[in-house]
Amino acid sequence: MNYAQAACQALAEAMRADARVVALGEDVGTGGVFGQYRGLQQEFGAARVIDTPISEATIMGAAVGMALTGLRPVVEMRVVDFALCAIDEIVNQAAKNRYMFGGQGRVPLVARLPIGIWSGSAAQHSQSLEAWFAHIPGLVVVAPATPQDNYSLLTAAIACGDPVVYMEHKELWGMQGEVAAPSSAALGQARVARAGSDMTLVTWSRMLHTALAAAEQAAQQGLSVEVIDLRTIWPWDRELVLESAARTRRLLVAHESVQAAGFGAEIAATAAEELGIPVKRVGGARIPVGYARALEDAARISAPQLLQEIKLFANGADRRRSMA
Amino acid sequence: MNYAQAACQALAEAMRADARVVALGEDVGTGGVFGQYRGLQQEFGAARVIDTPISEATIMGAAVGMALTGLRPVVEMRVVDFALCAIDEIVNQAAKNRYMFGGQGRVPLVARLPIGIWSGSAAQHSQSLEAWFAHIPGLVVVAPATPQDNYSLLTAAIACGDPVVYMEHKELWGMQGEVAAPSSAALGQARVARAGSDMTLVTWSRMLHTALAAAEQAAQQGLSVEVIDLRTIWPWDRELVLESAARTRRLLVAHESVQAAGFGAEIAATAAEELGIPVKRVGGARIPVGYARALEDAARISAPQLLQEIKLFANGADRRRSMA
Amino acid sequence: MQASTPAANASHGEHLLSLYRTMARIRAFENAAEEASRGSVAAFGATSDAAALVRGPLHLSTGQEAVAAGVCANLARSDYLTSTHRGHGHTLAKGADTTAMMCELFGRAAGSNKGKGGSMHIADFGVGMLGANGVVAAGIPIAVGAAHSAKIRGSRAIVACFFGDGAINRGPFLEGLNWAKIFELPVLFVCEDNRYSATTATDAMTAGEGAAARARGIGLPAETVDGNDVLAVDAAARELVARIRAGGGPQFLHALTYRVKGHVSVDAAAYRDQGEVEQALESDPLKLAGQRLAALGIAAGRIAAADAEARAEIEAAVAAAHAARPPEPAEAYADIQDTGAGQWR
Amino acid sequence: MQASTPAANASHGEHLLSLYRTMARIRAFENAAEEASRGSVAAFGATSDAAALVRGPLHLSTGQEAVAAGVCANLARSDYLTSTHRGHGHTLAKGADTTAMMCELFGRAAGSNKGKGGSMHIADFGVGMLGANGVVAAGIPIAVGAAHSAKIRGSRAIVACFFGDGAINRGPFLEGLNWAKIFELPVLFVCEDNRYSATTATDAMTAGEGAAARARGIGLPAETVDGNDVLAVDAAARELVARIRAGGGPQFLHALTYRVKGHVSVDAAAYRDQGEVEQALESDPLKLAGQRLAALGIAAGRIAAADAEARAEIEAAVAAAHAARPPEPAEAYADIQDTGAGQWR
Ligand SMILES: Cc1ncc(C[n+]2csc(CCOP(=O)(O)OP(=O)(O)O)c2C)c(N)n1
Ligand SMILES: Cc1ncc(C[n+]2csc(CCOP(=O)(O)OP(=O)(O)O)c2C)c(N)n1
Ligand SMILES: [Mg+2]
Ligand SMILES: [Mg+2]
Repeated sequence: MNYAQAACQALAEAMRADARVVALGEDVGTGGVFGQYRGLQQEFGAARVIDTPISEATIMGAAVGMALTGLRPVVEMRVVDFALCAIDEIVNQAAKNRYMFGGQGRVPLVARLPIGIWSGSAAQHSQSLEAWFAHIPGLVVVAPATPQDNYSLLTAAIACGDPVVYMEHKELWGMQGEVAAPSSAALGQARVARAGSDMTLVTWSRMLHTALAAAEQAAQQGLSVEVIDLRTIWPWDRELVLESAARTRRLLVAHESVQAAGFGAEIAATAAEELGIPVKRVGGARIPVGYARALEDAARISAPQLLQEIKLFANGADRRRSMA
Repeated sequence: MNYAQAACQALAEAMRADARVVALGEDVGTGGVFGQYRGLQQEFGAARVIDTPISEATIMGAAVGMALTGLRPVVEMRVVDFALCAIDEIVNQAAKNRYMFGGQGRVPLVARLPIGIWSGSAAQHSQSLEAWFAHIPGLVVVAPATPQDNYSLLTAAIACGDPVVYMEHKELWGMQGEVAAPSSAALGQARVARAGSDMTLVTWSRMLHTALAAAEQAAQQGLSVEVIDLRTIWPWDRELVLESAARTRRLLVAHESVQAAGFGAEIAATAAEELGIPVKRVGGARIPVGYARALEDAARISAPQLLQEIKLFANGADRRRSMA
Repeated sequence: MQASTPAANASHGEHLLSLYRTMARIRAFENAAEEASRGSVAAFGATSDAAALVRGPLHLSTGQEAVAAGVCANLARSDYLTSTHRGHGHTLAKGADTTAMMCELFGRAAGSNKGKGGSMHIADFGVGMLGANGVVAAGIPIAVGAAHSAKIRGSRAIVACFFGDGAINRGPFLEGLNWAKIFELPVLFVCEDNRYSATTATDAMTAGEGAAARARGIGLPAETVDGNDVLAVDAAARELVARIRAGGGPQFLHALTYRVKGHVSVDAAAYRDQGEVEQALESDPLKLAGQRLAALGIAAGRIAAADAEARAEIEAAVAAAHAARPPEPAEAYADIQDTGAGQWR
Repeated sequence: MQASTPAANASHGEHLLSLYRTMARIRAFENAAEEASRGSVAAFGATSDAAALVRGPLHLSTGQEAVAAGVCANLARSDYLTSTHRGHGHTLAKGADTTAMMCELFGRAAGSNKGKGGSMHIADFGVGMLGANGVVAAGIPIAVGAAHSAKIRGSRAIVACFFGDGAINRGPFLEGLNWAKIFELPVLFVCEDNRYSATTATDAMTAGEGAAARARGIGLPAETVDGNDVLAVDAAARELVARIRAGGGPQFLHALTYRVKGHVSVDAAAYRDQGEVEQALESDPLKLAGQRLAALGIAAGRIAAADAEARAEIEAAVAAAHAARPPEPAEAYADIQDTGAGQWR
């Protein structure tokens, strides 16, 4: 089963089990442009799998109104980049509702905002903004890296009673993998994707696969890297990460999103505050994603690059300054 | 001269010197609801100090079109919270334009997006989102803390050829201070607001004044705190901050914005990476800002609270874990 | 809509008196809130006074009571309502408790929002009032979603969606009306046109013939009404609500009124002509309704009693709000989100 | 608009031939781009092929050439234009160099955007073409700002603003038209209605009578035209542009056409009826114009020559793009922002 199908299955099961679950967004009726809604309108009808106009602000705002009045909407935004047309609705309306109205209502919606560089799509279709939503009180932020997790975590997100920003990766739709149902993944739980002892490498989303490849290479070169898939960006699994980092005494965070003010800073800063151990981040350059392959590649982090950083860091020969 | 008047003066001088400078936004013709445009429409006319409909997306998008075709617009958004209705225009259109079109055009606009808790205004009028914009390639981010800097930095921002997110503070408009013109502050330059030797405290915007008060108290208790006003959030003055931190061997960052994924994480993570010194952040709780004073106060950081954190940090008795 | 027989006149008079009561209660509420808000916020040249009882920007609906009263008289408690930053009148008319409302303005734990929202976010979900909103036009998509939800759930609830004349220049106006029409949703859109958007006269910012013409351009039936004439608002709303309940899809009401006060309570509105205000006060909705009541044979004493009762109710609400306790600081960390609640660092 | 004397016919024919040439060049460009884009992107069930020469989503304007050609024939080089994700035709018709365009699609340093934008961001500021846009309706406010700027600067430039039928349901449509009208700006809004929004038939998503009715509801004069008839588009645009140049403020053109290809080049458009496509192909704009040219007495050989020249031009552009070098990786760090450029960590 691929990553798109896994999400589709999770949504179908949720819709079968609970009549309050509906899906809305552009092109969902024809199955979604990535096949992530395939067959759902046929099974559940156009009243529950709702094709909408190109009206991102109202798609998200209407979902808030639906959620407040007894439905559990799953909101399709195609890519996080288009959700920038619905930011007031996510940040001012969905996230703050429960608090601002003193708990009178809840907003159980799942907003699907896929992140990542989408090959050949350039600057306006290639952003990863998980750090933005982690900064906003009231939002849960999830970023699944595998078909299994896309199944399990979407199931958990739909069950969550508060707004979840659910960030699939634009280049993982076709990824194949085993999916065991029913699932047990809970929001807020990271996963040790590979055990190791010399260094803790925290990552999420598509970068997990890059990290696993780099860790494999590192192992062959005698360096044991523990890879943690964060899975939920907020609330992040501080216990698991800090326990691992306290053991390995080195924390590296790698993410595809721009490094500057990225969520890696939160993790690195926390580890430095709490453990006082060496920390390091490998994140995207602060550049828009260019179209030509050479430019796009400059915005990506490859496994060899990551391996190189891992080795420098392990040797204490990273860019730490001499004045230290 | 107060903080609002200082900005007004900077804008008036820029408009006198350069016919390409225009201002646009809601209620600018009547002087702005905080007096930050007072007298400008009288002096420069309604064609250059442009009252607009309540159309944030189009205010910002039109400014992009103006900037591309020979004007230098200063865009009024009243508070950053309303600019959430114009995020596509800031992030996808203004910030990426120069790059995406291969340098064919430039977007010399200044977007005024005041941050901060605005007393009694609750969750939708009290956000500080400087970290968001620091995360976006193509944007310069500025946050002046004093009338002098509001004069100098607004002058510099208008002179900058690329989009500047200019973040005044919602509660500083009435702050009085000396303003010497012409000014010399350049974008990207931090300022040592108080010299010290035991610890470096980096801050910006209204929190500067809290930090100075806390540092004064700390001094009386024998602790010498160097306070740095960052002033420009991106590009931030790494040299000044790291030089200071390398000297004091302790870095504390304090900001009013939510601590989780706030810009303090970037600074703390960088210092930990580069210097390996103890770092610590004091930022806003990850809660929406509540209306009642007790709730609002829970979202603020007071000078006594900050002093307490300074002392714990100086003694190494902060919340660093035992397992470290 | 004037009734002609004495019996009809009498029943008409009683109906108008009930509308008048609602208006009088709103007026009293606004006057009390205004009184408690001196120095509430630093803006419009005013400085903020830490001692203000009602803090922050306070948007009064004084002079606009007929719109709230006339529309809400046609709603059931199970119907929904969304509002704007200027939402006290709508909330009260929808049936909210004035003590809980005043406690909210005073930032008390007993407030309708537990002190978390204040004036700009006044709400009472218990009577279907889904919230005032600090963002212009942001209530429109929420209203549309509530109506869509009612349709999906097979509920008979309809939604009244209030917004100002300034809101028709924001994108969600177009998007929301289009959405409501293509899905034929049960929404009554009410443009409460008080001629101002903050310090700006809205007219110069609005192209074309205005709210109703735009609604028609998107395919919605639209009516324009004198928004200071509570009977006219009531009659128009009754007709439109009936059409909605009969499955006629979304309807649009453009109600013409006037913002008697400044944009917020500390705004002296020096940017507009005093003559304009005085002229507008001639058609004050309470004054108009009072004259009409007299004409319909309602005794002056009953009108005065309605005023007195309204004032007494609000005085009691103010006293209760004075006496009520503020929320505990710990309350600041509650009701954020369940997964991650308490994880606020 | 049929001329009646032989001389008038001949001059009419020459004019149509020049419009035909533009259309033929667009058609040849789209065909070549489509050819080079096989496997360009993972979507619509297609998988991405790393070897694709033109990468990412490619939106073709095949079959819609008459709108671009007819409108742009009435613009000067100094006028501005904003476009959509489906912008090749507009860009070419505005006067951009096809080699620079094709180099951009191939991701070459010699591309109009130095390889940084690709198809979705095709632009040529040198001819006033201010950019295609990856966000639906996002070009509208930018166009309005460019027109506002022209007015402020006292320039005589006008702006043509293209968008699709799907864009009229997004907020910026309302906001932008309102803005253009209150400031009486020199903008020609062109709704290029190809009946689809990605995989969705737009009609069911659009309330009321559509684009022109909405524009009128906001106070703009609006015309609807057969967008496959290049002479009709040209005539309508000529009239509207003349009004704009005469200070008549913003004007609106609703051009009815059809999206012959899928939403992107890898989309087989299985969601629609093949009969509908075949019927639409009957009124292919090049076919229609060819018939008209013959009727106006233009020799078949001249039409064939126009086709051949167009193909030759584009073949040369493709060859140049093949031969051109990609940007250096270091170029990824240039043209971001001046203050802070190079500070990309
Ligand atoms: C999106 C947004 N822009 C600007 C503001 C600031 N603001 C608050 S109320 C207001 C005027 C609204 O005018 P109108 O819709 O007519 O409502 P009224 O205040 O007259 O009731 C403005 C501009 C806001 N709250 N939200
Ligand atoms: C704001 C936004 N929402 C969604 C998309 C995805 N998308 C790209 S093109 C398109 C359809 C646009 O339809 P229309 O405006 O009619 O233009 P056409 O593709 O037919 O030329 C959609 C939904 C987008 N690019 N931007
Ligand atoms: Mg108004
Ligand atoms: Mg279309």
